[in-house]
Amino acid sequence: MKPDLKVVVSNPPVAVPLPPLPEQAEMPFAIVNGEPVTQMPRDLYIPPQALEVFLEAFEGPLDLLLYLIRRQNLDVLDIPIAEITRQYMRYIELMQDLQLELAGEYLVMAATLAEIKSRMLLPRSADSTDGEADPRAELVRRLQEYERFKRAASDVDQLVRLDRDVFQASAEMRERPIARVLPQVTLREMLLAFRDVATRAQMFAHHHIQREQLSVRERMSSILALLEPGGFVDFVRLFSSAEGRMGVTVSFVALLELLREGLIEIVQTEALAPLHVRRATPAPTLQIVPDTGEFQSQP
Amino acid sequence: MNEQYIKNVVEAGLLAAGRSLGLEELAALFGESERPGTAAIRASLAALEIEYAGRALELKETASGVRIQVRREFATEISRLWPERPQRYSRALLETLALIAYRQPITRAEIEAVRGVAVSSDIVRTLLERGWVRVVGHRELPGRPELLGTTREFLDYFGLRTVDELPPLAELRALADINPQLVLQVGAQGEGERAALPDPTPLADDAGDLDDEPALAREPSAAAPGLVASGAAAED
Amino acid sequence: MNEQYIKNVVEAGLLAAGRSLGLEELAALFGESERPGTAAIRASLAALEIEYAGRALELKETASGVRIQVRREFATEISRLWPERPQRYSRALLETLALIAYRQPITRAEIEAVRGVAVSSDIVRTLLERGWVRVVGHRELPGRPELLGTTREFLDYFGLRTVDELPPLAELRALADINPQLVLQVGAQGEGERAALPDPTPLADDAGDLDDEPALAREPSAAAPGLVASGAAAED
Repeated sequence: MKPDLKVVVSNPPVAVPLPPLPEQAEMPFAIVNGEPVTQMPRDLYIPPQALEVFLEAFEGPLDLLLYLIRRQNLDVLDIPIAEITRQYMRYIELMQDLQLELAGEYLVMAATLAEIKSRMLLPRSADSTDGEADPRAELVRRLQEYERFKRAASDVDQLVRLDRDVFQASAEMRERPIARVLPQVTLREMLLAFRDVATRAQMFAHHHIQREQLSVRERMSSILALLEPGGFVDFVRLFSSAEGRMGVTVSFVALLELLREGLIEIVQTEALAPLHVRRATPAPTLQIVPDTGEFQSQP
Repeated sequence: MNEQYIKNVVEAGLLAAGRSLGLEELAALFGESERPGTAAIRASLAALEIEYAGRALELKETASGVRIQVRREFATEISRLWPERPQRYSRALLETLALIAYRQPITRAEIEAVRGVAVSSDIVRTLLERGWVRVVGHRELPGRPELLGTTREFLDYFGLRTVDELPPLAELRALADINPQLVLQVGAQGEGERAALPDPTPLADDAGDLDDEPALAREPSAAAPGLVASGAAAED
Repeated sequence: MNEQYIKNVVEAGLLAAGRSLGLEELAALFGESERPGTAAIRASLAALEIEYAGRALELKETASGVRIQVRREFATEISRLWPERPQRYSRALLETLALIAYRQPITRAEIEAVRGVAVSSDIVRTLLERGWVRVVGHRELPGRPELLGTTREFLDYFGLRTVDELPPLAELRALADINPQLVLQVGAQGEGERAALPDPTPLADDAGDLDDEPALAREPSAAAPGLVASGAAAED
């Protein structure tokens, strides 16, 4: 069935046109006398001074095979095995003549090529049902696989690279202080702390603190904070209808509690006049001398 | 040689170097045939300086040349890039904070009475600085001790809408050190829910007043300036 | 919080850090109470990008965040700052790196199977030292060979956000695709040939690694100046 292969080879339109692979030709192989050799020799003649570097530049048997195939504008899928094998062996011999350190893989490939060649010569039965493959299939797969990563390597090399193509911009910051990181606290940590202190103080026994009181106590703080020293706030302004019945109740209870604790005074100048709320003042006989702490604490 | 190009290269060179460059080094950035003179480079530096006005950058001339640096006014922000190791708050501070939350408004002496030990002024100052606690008034006792209460920031930090979402004391007793998950569910329902659901569903026993609660928490602080002003107006 | 201030801090932070910063790191430059949201920070980055138009600077988003960098068009000028030429990498190293990047996680033996030659340990060591590659695990085979993968530094260095942004791999073609005559003429035998091909449908077994990469043939790449010396300077 060998003639089948010839049909394809001699019928160029059948072959999928090769995508141009400029980097293949421009892939530099060597530096000779300081000049990059970006062109592989068109035939087997290699300038003697370049020979060694040239041969060393191959990344292995697959790379060498690809070079031989591309140089002749052949498709990987359609390798003339006999010819390629012949050329491959000549390069191997050249390498051996130059006593280059020849990786064992080159010789393994030589054997593989020889085996494929011999299998191509064997007639294949037309009614074969055991799925006999093209003997080149595995080699073709490996060549393609290698070639795509060879290209990928070239692509990666052309990616815009830091320190070569682009440069990190940076500016100095002299005298930089150490940042204080505020400690983080979880609610749970705080609650555990509170449980402990409550246990110590035997607050559980007295049930001084109940859920319902908390919003009242918070409201007490809010109301107190609103009252400026000596200033009055309209009683009704401490209630917001938007807060609903519960909100009004909370404010009211908070006011009563503040009154009970002697923290506020509710003032009415005459009957039926509006109520005003102000901070409790000490006994009238005492002159208030504001301490420094008070000034600091005013919002 | 256009000015824009010279300025761009000078700026890029200074930022890529990340250090001071002398005028000669700046000139050396350009190809030999297009190398600008000292005057042109100085002009580009002056132009950059104008561009940097109102920004965080500035040009600084040093002995070895010129550099681009971050203005000192931004030192605090920039220093956060290199934070010190975070500290932890002491147990005493957490207890104090919790007592203020549960028993506000409360004086330092009252906190000490419950805790059984003195509360250092450092702790109170730390809590004030952190913005979790504020002085809401004074108790009319000798020395007029400050009354402390929690703030809106306190609620925000702990993910609470109101202090009502803190578990009541009775539930606190059940707080187990061993099972944080359980504790979060049982104890800090507000927080747990918030983490799980964008819009917390009210628990059954809170359903009645829950509608009002967000307003409760928000209203006082939002309305505060108005209230204060009206208080002053009512003075007469 | 005004926009100008946010933008200034973001720019100053990026320049003072001298590396990529994530959105969270940028947010952390601001004090707790004035921390802008992600949208505000993104807006400031967009504003900076506009400011950098026509200048030598640009913003670049990579795996670990955003950085300010000098544009490629100014590489010639900037590289004059450093007398030594940027490092070039041998084809062997680049092929190995490409295999690790596209086929990760991958063992050395698997790399060798594709390249057809042994991978020198120098190359792997260089990649590890460079921080581009790391051992991500072991294959459960005799000897438990190391599985190699790329790192975030690799992505940062090559200006990528994820490995998905690597240029697509060339597609594999099946023998049968180019040899229809052979199939036709051989007749029944063609079936067997097709079935025996390791990769009957092109790309089928690669679909997994390629993800959504278009299976288009890449545009031919331009000559790589960086490669010029690689033959002689081969590192292995």
